Amino acid sequence: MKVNNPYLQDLTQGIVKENPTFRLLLGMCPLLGVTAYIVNGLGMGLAATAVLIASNLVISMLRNFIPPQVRIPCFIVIIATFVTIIEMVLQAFQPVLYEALGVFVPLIVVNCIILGRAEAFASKKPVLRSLSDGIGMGIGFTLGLVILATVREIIGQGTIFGPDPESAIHLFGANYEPMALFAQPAGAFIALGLLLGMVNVIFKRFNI
Amino acid sequence: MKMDKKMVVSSSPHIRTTESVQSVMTDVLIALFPVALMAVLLFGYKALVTMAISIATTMLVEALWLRKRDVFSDGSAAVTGLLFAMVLPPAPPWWLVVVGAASAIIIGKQVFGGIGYNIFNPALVGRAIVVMSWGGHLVGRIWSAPQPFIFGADISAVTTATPLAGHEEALAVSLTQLFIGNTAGCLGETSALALLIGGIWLFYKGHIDWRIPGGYIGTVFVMGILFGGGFYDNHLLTGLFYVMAGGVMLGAIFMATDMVTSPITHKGKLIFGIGCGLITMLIRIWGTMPEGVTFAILIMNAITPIIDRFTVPQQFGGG
Amino acid sequence: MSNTVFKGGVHPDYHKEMTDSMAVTEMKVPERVIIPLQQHIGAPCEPLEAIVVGVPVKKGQKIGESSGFVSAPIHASISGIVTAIGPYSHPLGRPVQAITIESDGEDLWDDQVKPAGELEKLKPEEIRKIVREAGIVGLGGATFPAHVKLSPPADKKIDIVIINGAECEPYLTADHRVMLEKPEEIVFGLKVMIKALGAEKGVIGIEDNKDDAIRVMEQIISEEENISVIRLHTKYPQGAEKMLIQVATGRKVPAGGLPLDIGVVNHNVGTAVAITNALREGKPLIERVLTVTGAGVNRPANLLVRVGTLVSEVLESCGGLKDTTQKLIIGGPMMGLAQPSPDVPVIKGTSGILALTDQDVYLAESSPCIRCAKCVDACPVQLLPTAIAQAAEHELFKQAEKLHAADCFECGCCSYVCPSKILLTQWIRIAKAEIIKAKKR
Amino acid sequence: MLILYAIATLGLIGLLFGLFLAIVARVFTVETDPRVEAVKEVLPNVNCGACGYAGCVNFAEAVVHGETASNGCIPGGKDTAKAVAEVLGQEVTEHTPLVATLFCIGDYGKTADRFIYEGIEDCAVAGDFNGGFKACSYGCLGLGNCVRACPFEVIRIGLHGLPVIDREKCSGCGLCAKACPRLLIKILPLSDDGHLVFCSSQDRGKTVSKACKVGCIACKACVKVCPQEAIVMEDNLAVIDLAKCNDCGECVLKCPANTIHKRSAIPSEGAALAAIAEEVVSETA
Amino acid sequence: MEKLLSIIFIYILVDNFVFQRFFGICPFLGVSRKMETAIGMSMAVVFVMTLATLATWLIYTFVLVPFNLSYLQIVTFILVIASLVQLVEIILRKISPTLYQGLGIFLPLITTNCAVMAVVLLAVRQEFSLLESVIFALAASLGFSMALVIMAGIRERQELAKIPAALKGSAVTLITAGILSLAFLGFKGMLTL
Repeated sequence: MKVNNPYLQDLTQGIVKENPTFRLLLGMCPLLGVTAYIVNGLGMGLAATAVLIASNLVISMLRNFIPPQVRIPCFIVIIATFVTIIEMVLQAFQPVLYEALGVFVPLIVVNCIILGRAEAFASKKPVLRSLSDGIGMGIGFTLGLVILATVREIIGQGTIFGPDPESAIHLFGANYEPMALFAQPAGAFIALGLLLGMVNVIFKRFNI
Repeated sequence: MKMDKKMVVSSSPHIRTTESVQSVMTDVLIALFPVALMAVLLFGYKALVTMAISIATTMLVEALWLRKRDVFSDGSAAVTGLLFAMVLPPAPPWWLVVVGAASAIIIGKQVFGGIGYNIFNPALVGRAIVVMSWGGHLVGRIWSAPQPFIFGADISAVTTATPLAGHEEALAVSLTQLFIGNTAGCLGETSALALLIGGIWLFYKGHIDWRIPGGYIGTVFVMGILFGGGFYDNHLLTGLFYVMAGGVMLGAIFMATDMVTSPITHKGKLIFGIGCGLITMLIRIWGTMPEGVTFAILIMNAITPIIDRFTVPQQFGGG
Repeated sequence: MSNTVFKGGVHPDYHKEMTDSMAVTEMKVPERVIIPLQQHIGAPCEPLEAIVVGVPVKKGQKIGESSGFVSAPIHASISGIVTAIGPYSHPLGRPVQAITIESDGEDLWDDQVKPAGELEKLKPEEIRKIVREAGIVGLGGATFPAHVKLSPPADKKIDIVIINGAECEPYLTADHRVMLEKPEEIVFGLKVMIKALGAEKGVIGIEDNKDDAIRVMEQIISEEENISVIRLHTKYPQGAEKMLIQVATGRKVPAGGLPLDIGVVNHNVGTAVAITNALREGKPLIERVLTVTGAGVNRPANLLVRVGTLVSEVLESCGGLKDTTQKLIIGGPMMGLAQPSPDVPVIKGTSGILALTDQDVYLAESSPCIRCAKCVDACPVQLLPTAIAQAAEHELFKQAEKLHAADCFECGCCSYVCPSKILLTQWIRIAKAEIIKAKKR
Repeated sequence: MLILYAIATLGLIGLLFGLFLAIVARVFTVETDPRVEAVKEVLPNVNCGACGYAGCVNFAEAVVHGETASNGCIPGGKDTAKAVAEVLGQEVTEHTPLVATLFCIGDYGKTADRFIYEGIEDCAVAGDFNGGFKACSYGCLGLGNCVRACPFEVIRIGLHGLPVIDREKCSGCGLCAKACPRLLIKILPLSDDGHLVFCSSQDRGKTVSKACKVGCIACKACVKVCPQEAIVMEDNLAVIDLAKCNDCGECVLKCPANTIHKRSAIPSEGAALAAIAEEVVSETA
Repeated sequence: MEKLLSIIFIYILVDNFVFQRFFGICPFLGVSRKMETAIGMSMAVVFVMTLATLATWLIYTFVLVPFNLSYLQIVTFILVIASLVQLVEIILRKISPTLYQGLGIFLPLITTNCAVMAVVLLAVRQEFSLLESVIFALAASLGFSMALVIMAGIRERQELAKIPAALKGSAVTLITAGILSLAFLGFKGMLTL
């Protein structure tokens, strides 16, 4: 199947073919750090997506004004500004999530995906394409976070939509003894490693 | 002279030992036999069930992963299975044994390319995974006490806590008990006697080198004397206690000496043994965990490539 | 007197009982010999000008020579007529120029062959010349020209001469029989070497599984002041130059160096006998003792064989090969060379002909290294064979060089002990070849 | 007031760093050509080295600096050449597709082995060992150095012990030809489906006929019969000049050893390939 | 003094930045392939992390806090780090070309190394004093280096292994890191601040 629409292409590229999590292996730190629960993973993904879209837009708009020699510091300042905004928003409206994500919220600023897209895409392409690239990459990253978080939460906690007791759904009843390993850092590494292997097998199978 | 038959031509040497990977693994299994026997004598038939589940799982998982019919194949899976059972309590839930044994083979071994390529001791990877997942089943005071049906007279003297859990527990166990093994602990770790017999067999067959167990046990002994808290009047006995209680003997003789995951150089083996001893005692004395053998050996496994890299021996007449 | 042992080494099944009680018998003179022009380390020989197809030659007549210093002349081993000069298959693998002589049935000595005179009256240079002219090379298998080892550079003082009677290779008993049957010649040869080198003492090293040979030698030297016999621990590769020297003298040959760097020269017992024959009777090296053995041989034996005899004929004189023979080896089982066919001539360095049957021949897939480090324990040079082999397999020859691959002398201990049946020695050989290639560039 | 502070502080810090970095950037910039990156993007990026450069980046640099032609990337073929030329604004130069051809058909049934080789499976190593286990000292040993050298995985050892090259997918990069210690693989234009002498033995006819059933015995029958005079003898080997060959097939009929074939008719090539390749796949899977 | 020693011990072994906190995973995966590069990167990280913490602590304490501008920390810190890396690069090139050869190629990678950003943020958030902050940065970077070097050793060995194709590269590296993380859990809770 060949997609001729460049916007659609940019969009799907980030989700499947150049998925930042499973293909480009970018943004690993928050991916491992916040995926003990699906809710946290989703929150992180959306926050990063917001920054990604905003920074892609602004950088694409300013691409002809930024002198190439100092482009990286400029990108960083732009990204940092949006990250600060997101941090303030989260702190104000989602204090629980903000606490759960901890230092990984400010660390969005050094997320390689965002700077990478700014450098490789937004600084070269027109605004609308940068927008669809940002959305695609953002969805791809969020997808990665959610998939890993789902695996980890189901096996490691036996729930989905925890840790808030009100929203948490216990999948296997009260007698289930969760494999706590997956709630821990070590489990995050192992789960992601195995997941990557599986994705590689699937991608190879379907020749992507 | 006319020759019709085609000769085999190869590079020298033209003769080989009869030893093979399979025979080495069989020797390890033989060495583990006294340990397993002691476990059954001490903990009853449940120990046998645990071992059987573990071995069956490892062999089956390996055969499935490699798509092989020959379940025993080179025997390394059976060794991993038995060793994994040795580091479990006498009667853990069956699903815990299955998950742990399967993890040992998959995450501990096959992911790295199978036999010869694993970085970490598979049995200990399995143990670390179950300890971190279901710690409640593995540490603490809920272990079933040994039910020795040959050492019947000693039942009353046995506590249900592992001797390393604290000073009071330690003092409740005599060194003779630790030597014979009628105390609480993992299946394979309680009987120093059985472990020694297995170790001597492996040493006699040339499969282990004195440096790793020697370095390990020696370091634990010395550290025990120096920092062990001296709960015996004789400090040498305190050192001995640290050697015989818990998993040091099992670790030093069967786990740390795992060929694939330990250094190949002589100097490296000694460093490896001493490193294991240091980390074990660091965790035992200053850590929050009662036992550190698993972690110590895993950490040293990780450093093995570095050790090998920096301990290349001086060649004959070199330097 | 038992000495310290060297580090490493292995204890294979020795199988020496097959031939060690059999006295050396002389094989009948062959109808035809094919004498390769290279039977030694160093420059190959050229046929002499007079040697062309059709000319008659006598036994002991020089037929090939090279102007190079590290070389040894070649002599006719039977009397007869030269019938061909051209390439012929050679035990070392590649065809080599060879002179074919058809026997005239008379087996007459060349008139050049005559005694050299009293040892007391000969000067070291004269001894060296005699040894060179007799075409004597190391008979232990390395075939290094003997006169070169008797000509140390002026700045190197040699004080000890070692006679190597270890014969650590399994199966082989040729040296053992020579020691039993020609002890006096060995000691005389040793004295010649001591004189040629101006050395102080001689040592004869024999492995302790050859007790009778030790007793015979000890008796012979009981009158000699500066010659002693050393009882060596039986372990392969005890007969390797560096190991033997370390055990016999306590000195270590430096890596990449030669024994003469530490004042030692080392010769095989067969070489000593050849030197004695050259001095006393003027005989050049045209025959040698070799062991024909192995489960594939119908009548194992120790034979005195003319250089240039075809291996197939030697085997025939031993009753031929059994049908179960799978592998034919020139030399011992640890360092010998497997032959595709018995259609190769015996050369000066041929210490044995070994026929292994399908029961001894190991045909198995190698499995991944389990890092048991048995090769590390077995390596007499203290290398890490498995690490070098792995580097070679992945073409990391720089790394192999850092692991001192070049110091390996290919004794085969590592391959012997490997439970995974990895071809360690062959990989290391590849690494060595690549390292030398890289150096030349 | 607070906002003022914020703007002032950040502005000041930004200004300071900005100024500083601007100066630094001007002093220390290394000029890079964006076209190099663009060229690299359209290359296959397998870093096979068939172009003669260490990797795709190096090739891209060379193309941009005009050191090599835009069609230098052999594996990329026509499409890549076109894309590279587009990036550089050059005209597309025509590129003939190349394919690797093995000049030996002496497989298991046709060439005897002198002995059973037991050792490292590498053609160079085995070939050095007593002159190689094959009766013919020029023939293919089939231990797969070419297979391992191929970055595109289009060579496999067939069931009869000789490598099978997938003509459709072969890019003609030539790495297999370099890897073959006996120099049995030649890179030829794909389009010429002429006749070739599938033998590389330079031994005399007597030796060849002893060693191999399908070796060129240098009988010159083909030289005599060829109406185009396209066949000459070189080093005991018949060589067909593809430029002169008109595919009449006379030589195939005359050749007593069955050494000459139409390229598409022999197992390691052409039509039969698909079947064999499948066989191999099912065998190894 | 005791606190300083605790910080060192904790952030190297107990609360290792890579194994337990997930900071700097990208460079950890990226430059752990070869021992030489791992050591080069380690040295660069130790150098930059310590220096960056020193600089940001000073700016934070003496500029941002007095003016009530702590919400500007992200922007300021990232700017400081980026500039610092550039500065180090230039100075190094001038002063010690040999060291630059060794470290130079790793310096740009550090700007986006979240371990650096994390260390400066955490130093401020945990309200460390200047000395404590610097020691903290040193310990954290040494912990990062240790992880990197151990991993490089393992990966050099894995280069020679027959790892299943799908797991080659990052997947097996992550699993290895997971087991390492497990192993270092042995030190858990050994010291607290």
